[in-house]
Amino acid sequence: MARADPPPPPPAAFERRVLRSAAEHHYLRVRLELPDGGARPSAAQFKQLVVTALRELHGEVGAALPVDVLTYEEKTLSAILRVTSSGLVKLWSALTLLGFYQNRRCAFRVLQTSPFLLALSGNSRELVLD
Amino acid sequence: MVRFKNRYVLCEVVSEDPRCRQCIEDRAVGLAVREAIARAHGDYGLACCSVSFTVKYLNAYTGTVLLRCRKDFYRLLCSALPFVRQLESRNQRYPCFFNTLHVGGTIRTCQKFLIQYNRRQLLTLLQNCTNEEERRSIRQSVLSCSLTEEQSQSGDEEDDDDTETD
Amino acid sequence: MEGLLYGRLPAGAAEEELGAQPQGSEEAKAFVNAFLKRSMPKMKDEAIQDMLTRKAVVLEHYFKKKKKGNRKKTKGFTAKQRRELRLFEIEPEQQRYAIFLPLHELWKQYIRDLCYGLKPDAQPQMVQGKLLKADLHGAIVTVTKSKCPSYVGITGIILQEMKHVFKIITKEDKLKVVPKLNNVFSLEIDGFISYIYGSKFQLRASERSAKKFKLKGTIDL
Amino acid sequence: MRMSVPLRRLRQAPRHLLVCEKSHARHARSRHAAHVRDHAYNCRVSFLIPECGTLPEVLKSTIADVGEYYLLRNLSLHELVTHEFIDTFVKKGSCHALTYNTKIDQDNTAALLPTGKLILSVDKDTYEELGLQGRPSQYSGKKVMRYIITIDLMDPSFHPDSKKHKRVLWALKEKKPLEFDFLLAWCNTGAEGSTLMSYFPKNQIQTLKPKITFSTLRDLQCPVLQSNELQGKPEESCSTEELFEWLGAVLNQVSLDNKSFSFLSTYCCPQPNTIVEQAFLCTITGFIIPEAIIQLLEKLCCYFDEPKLAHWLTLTVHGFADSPVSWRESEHGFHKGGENLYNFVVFRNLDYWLQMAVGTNDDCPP
Repeated sequence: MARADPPPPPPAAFERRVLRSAAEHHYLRVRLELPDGGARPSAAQFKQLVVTALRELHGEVGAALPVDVLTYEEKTLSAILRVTSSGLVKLWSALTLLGFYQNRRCAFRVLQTSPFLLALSGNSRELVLD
Repeated sequence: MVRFKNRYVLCEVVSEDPRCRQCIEDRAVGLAVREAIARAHGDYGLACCSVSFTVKYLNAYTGTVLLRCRKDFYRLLCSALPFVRQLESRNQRYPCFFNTLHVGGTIRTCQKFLIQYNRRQLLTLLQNCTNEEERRSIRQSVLSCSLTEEQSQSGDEEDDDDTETD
Repeated sequence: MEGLLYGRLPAGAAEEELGAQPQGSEEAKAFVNAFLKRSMPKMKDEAIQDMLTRKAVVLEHYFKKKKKGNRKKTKGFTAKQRRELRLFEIEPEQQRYAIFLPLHELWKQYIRDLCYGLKPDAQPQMVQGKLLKADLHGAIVTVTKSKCPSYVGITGIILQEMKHVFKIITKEDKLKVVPKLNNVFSLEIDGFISYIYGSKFQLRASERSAKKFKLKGTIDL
Repeated sequence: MRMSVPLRRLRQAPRHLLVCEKSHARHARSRHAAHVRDHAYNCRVSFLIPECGTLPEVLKSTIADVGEYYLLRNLSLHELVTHEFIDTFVKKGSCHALTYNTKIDQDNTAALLPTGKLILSVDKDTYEELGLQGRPSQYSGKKVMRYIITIDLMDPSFHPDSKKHKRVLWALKEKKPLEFDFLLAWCNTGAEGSTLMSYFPKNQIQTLKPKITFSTLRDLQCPVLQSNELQGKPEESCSTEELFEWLGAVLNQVSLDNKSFSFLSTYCCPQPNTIVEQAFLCTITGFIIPEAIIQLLEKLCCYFDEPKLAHWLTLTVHGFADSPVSWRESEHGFHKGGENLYNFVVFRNLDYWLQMAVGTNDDCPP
């Protein structure tokens, strides 16, 4: 059905904007390693683990940092975290220093970090050519 | 070597329980403040603040405490002070809270502020005191603690007489 | 003896033997001025007057203290003379690789003798220890590593080793002056390859044999 | 709020740049083709078309002939500098080569640009031994640990018996031989010359096809966009940053309808948005040359020749994190993420938004 299109607006005038360090959020792709095996944490438990890591290193102030678990895959224990740009260092240091989960050894591996969520979808270092 | 820059936090221990006063000593206060910082700012905050954290001056009668910490991290200390809820010493625990009066770069500025602050306290007491005898003792103590005399004797002891009249 | 020498001549003796007539004070002064003006031409009159009036003119002849310095025999040429004599420059027509091949053979023989015949099973440390103290004139070296890439690859016989510089003649008969700083030279003889870190080699060839080399950690350019 | 240095450093995030350009595809001086051609090495291309169930045939064929690429096992670098290679490949068409499995911040890396420039990014020790003139990398601190050497193969003074050529050949062959695994792609403009397969020994070379995956997304929340509003009007359209983040969420399969109170994630689609009952997403991964992307972009523009339900569609291209160059010959470093990607949003009236994002060790995209 031909829709009466409104007359197309004039071609867009050229405009260029450069945003320097303007991203409010930073994204981390992390993987949790549980060498001792055992039960895998659910999404909520995973987030609780991140919050306890933050509380341990940065206290209540750190624990209040707004962290979002955008995606969580229980099979590979990998997730994408979103944090405000000012809290990136706090979160990364807290994850690095976390050692125990329910008194089993655990370690966070930060695979990729970027101020753009789009950059996490295409990591050339994990590009496997068959 | 560039000298270390410190900040001195002058605060007042306020507690409803009169018995709390006798358990104010530097170990208890230090412990309570460290715990509060650990709770509020975690290991990182505690480590930063305890670089040169000491209770420099403590006066159990007036309940004034002077804490020292590095200039870089005094904000962590000030933000953690409200988290102190009780003082514990010789396994007695009394609820109290810290009321921050002044943050200064040197002990002298804190001391000068303390004197101004106490004089203002005395004046407020003067307005709302009831009988004549109290009024006379307050006026006498106000006159005795003017700043000029202070240089002669040691600066810390001169204004401790206002506690009797609370 | 002093008084005798400066005493007044007995009045009569002066006239007969010496034929000296006593002069009046004006002629004496004029004579003295004229004499001084003639004997010290560069001094102005006032200076002469000043000398006369103020100080006693010591007539005794005292000789100037001999300058102790120049007694020492002069050792070598001054730097300026050396530059003029162009001692250390090799004339262009002599800058040919073929000329210095015998020097290289000589150098190899010298090193073999130094390292007790340089048998293949000789210990590399011993060889290096010897090379450290040995004279490098006539050795074939290559620049293997260098902060400035265009030096890399220069090969040739060392003609002169200065404090900061090697003078190398390459096969194409070109004299190259390669600084030692930030360069690594590789030296190959009978299968033993040793690397010379130029930055640690900033000594005159003669002093190098005297210096004790201390082992320091990783060497970086 | 004036804070002390340690606490302020705790809150600083690494520098990054997002450049947004708005223009019209059919405009004479539009530089979208130039931007794509300048970005020489791409590892992943994905395009998203809302309101589209099945892909039209013309797009399917374009995706099919994206062109394969070659993987050469431990090829020594001097073979790229020999004159047979230059005459047969570099001079006849655009030849792209990039070292595979090398990390730009640790190992040596090499890249051959279509313009005929060979760019080596080597660490300090290799540079000192190689003997080729180069300049220090601008992202290494006071103590320079990485040097960039640029050799122009198409330079007339680079003919076989020139001193420069002998020096390069000597440096790469005898002095310091470097061996890499190379990803190689070549599209020849001239007549049918000899192919790469015949040039290199069989055991060394391997032909690879780019991996193509299709997927259809159901009930996708798409932000409303207005082509002439880069910042977006409050109630009417979204801004470029919001779209950029939303597109990242879609490509990473992030759930979009979270409530603000939900514990796990508070991310939700930027307002105002519309529900699209199906959207087509295609992803091509491999060593993709810019010519193929320009073809794809042209076909996507032609997609809007007939009236379509979709208001806009997006084409996202990711660059290699370990390539020594990002756009043209501007140096690229890894630092923390090494991201260099760009994204086209093509509207119905063929206006387009071009967003180019780079990380810390990168110049500003052109």
